[in-house]
Amino acid sequence: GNTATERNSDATAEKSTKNSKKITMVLDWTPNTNHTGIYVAQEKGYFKEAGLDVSVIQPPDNGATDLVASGGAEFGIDFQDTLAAAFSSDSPLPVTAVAAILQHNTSGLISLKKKGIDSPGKLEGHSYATWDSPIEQAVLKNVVEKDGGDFSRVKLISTYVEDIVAALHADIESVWIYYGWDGVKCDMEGLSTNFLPFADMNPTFDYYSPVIIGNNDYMKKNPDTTKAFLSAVKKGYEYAAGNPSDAADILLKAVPELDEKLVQKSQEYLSKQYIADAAQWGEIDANRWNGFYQWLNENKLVDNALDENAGFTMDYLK
Amino acid sequence: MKRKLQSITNALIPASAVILLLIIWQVLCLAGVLPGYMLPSPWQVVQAFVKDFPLMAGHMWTTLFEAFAGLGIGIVMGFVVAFLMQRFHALYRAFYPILVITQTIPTLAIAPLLVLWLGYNTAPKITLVVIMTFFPITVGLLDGFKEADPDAVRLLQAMGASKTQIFFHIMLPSGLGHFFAGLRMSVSYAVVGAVVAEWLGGFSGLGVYMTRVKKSYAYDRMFAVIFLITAISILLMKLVDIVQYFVMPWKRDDRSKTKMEEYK
Amino acid sequence: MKRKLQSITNALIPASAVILLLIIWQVLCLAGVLPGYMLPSPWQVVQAFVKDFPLMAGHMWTTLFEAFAGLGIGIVMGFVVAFLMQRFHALYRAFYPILVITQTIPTLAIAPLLVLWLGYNTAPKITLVVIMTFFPITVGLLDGFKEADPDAVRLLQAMGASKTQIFFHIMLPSGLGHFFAGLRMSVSYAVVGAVVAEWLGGFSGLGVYMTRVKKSYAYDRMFAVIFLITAISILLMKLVDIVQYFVMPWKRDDRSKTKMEEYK
Amino acid sequence: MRLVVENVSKSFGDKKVLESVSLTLEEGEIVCILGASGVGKSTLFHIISGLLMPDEGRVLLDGEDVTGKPGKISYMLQKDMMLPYKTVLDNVALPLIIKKTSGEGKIWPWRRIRTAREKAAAYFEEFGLSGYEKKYPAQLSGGMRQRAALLRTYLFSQEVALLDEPFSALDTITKGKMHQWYLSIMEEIHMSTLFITHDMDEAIILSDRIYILGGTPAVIQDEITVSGKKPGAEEFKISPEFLEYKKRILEYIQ
Amino acid sequence: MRLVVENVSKSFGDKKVLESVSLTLEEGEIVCILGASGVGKSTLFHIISGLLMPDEGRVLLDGEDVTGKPGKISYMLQKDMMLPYKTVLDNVALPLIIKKTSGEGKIWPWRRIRTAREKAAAYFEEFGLSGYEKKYPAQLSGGMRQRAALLRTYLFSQEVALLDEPFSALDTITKGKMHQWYLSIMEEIHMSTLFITHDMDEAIILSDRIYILGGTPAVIQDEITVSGKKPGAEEFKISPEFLEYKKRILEYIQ
Ligand SMILES: Nc1ncnc2c1ncn2[C@@H]1O[C@H](COP(=O)(O)OP(=O)(O)OP(=O)(O)O)[C@@H](O)[C@H]1O
Ligand SMILES: Nc1ncnc2c1ncn2[C@@H]1O[C@H](COP(=O)(O)OP(=O)(O)OP(=O)(O)O)[C@@H](O)[C@H]1O
Ligand SMILES: [Mg+2]
Ligand SMILES: [Mg+2]
Repeated sequence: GNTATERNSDATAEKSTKNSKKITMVLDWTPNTNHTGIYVAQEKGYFKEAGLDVSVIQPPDNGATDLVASGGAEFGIDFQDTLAAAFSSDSPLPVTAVAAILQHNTSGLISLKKKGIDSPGKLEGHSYATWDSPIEQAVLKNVVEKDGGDFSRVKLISTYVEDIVAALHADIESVWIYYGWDGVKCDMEGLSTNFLPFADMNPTFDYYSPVIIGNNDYMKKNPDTTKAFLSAVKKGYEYAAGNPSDAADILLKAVPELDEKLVQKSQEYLSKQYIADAAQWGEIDANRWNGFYQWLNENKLVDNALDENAGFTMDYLK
Repeated sequence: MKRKLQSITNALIPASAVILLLIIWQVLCLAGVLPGYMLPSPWQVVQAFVKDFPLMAGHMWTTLFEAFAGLGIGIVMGFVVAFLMQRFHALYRAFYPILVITQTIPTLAIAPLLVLWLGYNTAPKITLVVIMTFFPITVGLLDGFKEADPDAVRLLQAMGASKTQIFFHIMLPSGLGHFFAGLRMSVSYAVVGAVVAEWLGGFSGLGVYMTRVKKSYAYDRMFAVIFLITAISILLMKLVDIVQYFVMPWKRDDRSKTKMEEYK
Repeated sequence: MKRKLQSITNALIPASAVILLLIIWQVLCLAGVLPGYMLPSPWQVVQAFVKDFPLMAGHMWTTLFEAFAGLGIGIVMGFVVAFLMQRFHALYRAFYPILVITQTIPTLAIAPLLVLWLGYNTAPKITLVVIMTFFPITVGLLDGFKEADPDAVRLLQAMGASKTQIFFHIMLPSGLGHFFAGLRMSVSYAVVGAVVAEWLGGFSGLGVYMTRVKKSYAYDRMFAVIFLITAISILLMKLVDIVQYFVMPWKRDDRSKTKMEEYK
Repeated sequence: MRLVVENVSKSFGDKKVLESVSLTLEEGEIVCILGASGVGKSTLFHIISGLLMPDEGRVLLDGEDVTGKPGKISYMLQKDMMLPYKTVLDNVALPLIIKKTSGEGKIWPWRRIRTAREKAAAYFEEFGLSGYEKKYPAQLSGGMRQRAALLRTYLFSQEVALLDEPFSALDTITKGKMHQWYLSIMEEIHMSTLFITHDMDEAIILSDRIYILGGTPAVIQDEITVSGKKPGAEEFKISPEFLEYKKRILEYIQ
Repeated sequence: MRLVVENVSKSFGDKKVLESVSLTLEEGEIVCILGASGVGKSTLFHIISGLLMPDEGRVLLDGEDVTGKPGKISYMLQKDMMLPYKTVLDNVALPLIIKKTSGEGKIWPWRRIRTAREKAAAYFEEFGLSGYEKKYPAQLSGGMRQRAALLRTYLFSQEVALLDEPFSALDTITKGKMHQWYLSIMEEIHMSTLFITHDMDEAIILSDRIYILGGTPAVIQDEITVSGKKPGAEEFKISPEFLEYKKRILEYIQ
């Protein structure tokens, strides 16, 4: 690794005692403010204190869960909605969610104000960039129809939106984004937008995203290490929640490729989302988790029905 | 008769090598050495292929349209630019080095920008295919022109031919061999380019299909579509060979290649 | 003296064409025709390049390491496989068609699988580079061997040379021209292959850098890194030319190419 | 037509190849330029044909200065130079296709091509090429290629032709046959010809006059008039007169 | 050494090229095979050298059957066949490098190469090649390449050599010089030589005996012994005896 922290971790790995446990943490995509707590735990030495030697890697697109499942990494990050496919397939991936990074679903529909999409029903007749997940489209259909719109008249464009600002200037009228990054970017660019959070449109959609997942086998065999890891991560996120500006600097130091202003602004917004109204960081509420998966079962959006409490556990988070 | 038999055994040997590999792969999968979520077995892939073929076929037409449109534009542009650069030496000296350098730019890296600039329709896909095919075709043609026998040029000059006549009677036919070599590469680039551009968004196409099946962890269908893309590339390359056979009749029996046979 | 002057003007013309294009681009950006979020101005790119160079340099070494390791393995494997296939005709007949077909598989499509199978270290990146370079080098060498003059082979046979001696005295030197042509392509594939593999995850490398700056909407830095990758490709290709110059001394003065000059 | 070359000199870079070469070709004559390999024979022909500018001197065709003006004199290059991607017929018809004609040929190029092919095809019988119209040059023997190249040269201009080593690529036996054929065809078509050879026998058998080109830079070392010949090439070759000429030439060429 | 070719026949596919060809080469003799292009001369040499199996017949070297066994007889191919990527010295030393020697050469190939180079270099003076050791073949004139190829052939085996049209690529003047050089070098090295040509003059000047190969399939049509010659090639060429031989050969070849 060449970024400052990663170099440090390499160096410490060599020096530290042999009994420090090596752990690989795979992110959901490029490093961003969702991951700040992990970088804080690394920088502030929380992992080292817990006797852990953690390396953080950037994964292939959509590949984090595969990597954790195959044992290529012990822990990773994914989202409750995309995990549904992994849990419900004929050969389910051996992973389990162990902590929520953000308490609420901060994602929503964004569009330019002049398009007038100030409620989901008004999406009718406009274009929307879809990544072609059946769950995604069902969610969208639900909120559009609940608001009296005709979903069949929403123009779906299959695409992975790389640049939200450019996309909104091009022929894409609305995009599903995470406010903490892309929404902040739009604000920074001075765009006047309408943002409709899914959690507001239908409480069922206040599911967990993103979450930390672990390899089942590994966690079963190393419960103590898992607990130690999660508590260090938790400490990191608690620090980030309390010191947004410092935490942003730590992230920037670790990942200097990121845009400084964007990270600062985004951190400011996200620091309030890490713990929010929960008793502690990482808490997954069984009702909300099951509520969403139940809705998937009812709407036949999964190959095999998901069981009650499937896919998550709070056993390792103290 | 003897030759026909030989050409059949010639095809049989690699085919049986492939089949052997597939059998080993299947056995490893059945034995559980390779877990299903890492690598589907060949039989699963075949099943996925058969089951999904109607769906894939629909996507295939989109991709083929993009590939052919891009390739067509690339070829026409390539011919025009190569003609102009051959005809006007100043253009050649100004742009040939740039052309060569442009080929080293990682085209895929600018694919996302193309989507941003041109939207989500077929335009950015066709543009990417044009970019990926135009350069090899143009450079191929220009290199082919260089192969032209200077004595043939002198012959026509001595006959008082104009530069344009020299181009059509000497340069162009001399460049065709290189052109077809470039084209054979380009058809495969065109298909892969269209697929990669579709990864970045679109309504249909094999690339769109690929991202969808990948997102749903359906690796058997993923392999099936990779197989389809490969098959399309090979078929198109064969097509180029057939076109070349008709366009360059003088290359048909290159006897010299078989001359060594007796000695082996 | 005259020649030197001419080679300087030869380099000046394309350079000034590039500069002209850059000036037009800069003016369009300044005039606001091209909005900043779509295309940074050349000046912004230069600034980003200068500012970020130390950071990019760090990533560059990772990418270069992967590219060279993969290329090295690809070359060694290519030589060994080409030697075996040349030496044992059965191997050639079984695997040459497969080799050619393999080249048409969209390598990038299997990149995510490589990461899944091999992890997130340098292994999958090097493997991708090996896959991308091994095939062109092997096919290049084999095609080069075919260029060997059958009469040269007969000459050595008449001297009672063994097959291995014929390989080293005839086949190998005859194949070198093709090999270097393949290598020139391969160095650029190697760099682009490593970058693309890094897109799929890792600790560092120009591909990792690229995804990160893209994610934070820093298109000026994105262009700067594309520029860096292009520059690396060109430098490596020049390096291949220099190596070829020393390895193939008999090719140094190919007078026939300049013979037309007087007539133009 | 009368061709006059006056004091032509030519250098490539620092290397002087031709030094003040002068020669004439009268109407209906066959004149040969004899010289060793690399002496500058082809260079001289390039200058006469107008492809290359001499450093000094000029080329006159019936008094008109044609120095550096290609397209006036028919030129058969050293290699037989059949374009491999054209059929023999198209190769032979090439000068007629190229020729700038006025009238409808300008507007409808395929008409010009058709007319050119018809005109060329009419000569195939005479040049011993009939049946080979649609073949590609690679399918022809050396002698036939040479005959086709000669026919093409003849079709370009019936008046003055330059032939650069027309028979040197052939083996001795085929060459002998070609010499006889050539002498007989020349009796019919009466084309003024200037040809190059480095073969003494060939020069003596075929030509009315021989210029010997030699030295560095090359100059015309001698001019020999060959008279009283043509009793059939092969017999002439073993006659005492032939040996006399040969002895004279050998004085210049060891 | 005595070379005997007995009743050799060969067909390619349906096409019969050679029909029961027999010939002998005595120790120290220079014998020529004269025939038109494409008659099967090179095919015969491929068979004699062991590269190609005849359909019938056999090749004997001092009574030993060497049919289909290459490596026994020195063979200079039709093209001068200098490997373009080796220096002249390495080209010439090639047969010594290839040769399977016992002893340390097997274990240390570079020693064998060094010894081979030294041995080869010793002959450069005699063959008029000194100063060209480190040059590449492309930098040599046609005559020098031919001399180098001849030296290579000689270094392979001093006993029996096959030369396939050794001088046919040269222009007539260089060829004349090469003939003289060849006759003088042969007086020193006494190598039994069988060579191919389609040039009657060359055959008469150089050889002790001439086999005429002709017809389809090719057979030996005549055998001519040339005696009382060698007063210097060029003079011999314009002597009456020479003309006699030429007439006799012309009976077979029109
Ligand atoms: N374009 C050129 N530039 C430089 N040198 C040249 C050029 N063309 C010919 N020469 C040189 O000029 C000399 C004469 O060449 P030319 O081809 O006229 O010889 P030639 O008498 O026709 O020989 P040959 O019998 O081999 O055809 C040669 O030494 C050749 O290398
Ligand atoms: N490997 C082969 N396969 C088929 N036909 C062949 C092969 N080699 C030679 N021939 C044919 O056999 C005939 C004799 O060829 P060969 O090369 O022996 O002639 P040659 O007398 O040496 O002619 P040249 O004087 O042109 O060298 C030719 O018609 C040739 O096309
Ligand atoms: Mg010449
Ligand atoms: Mg031969």
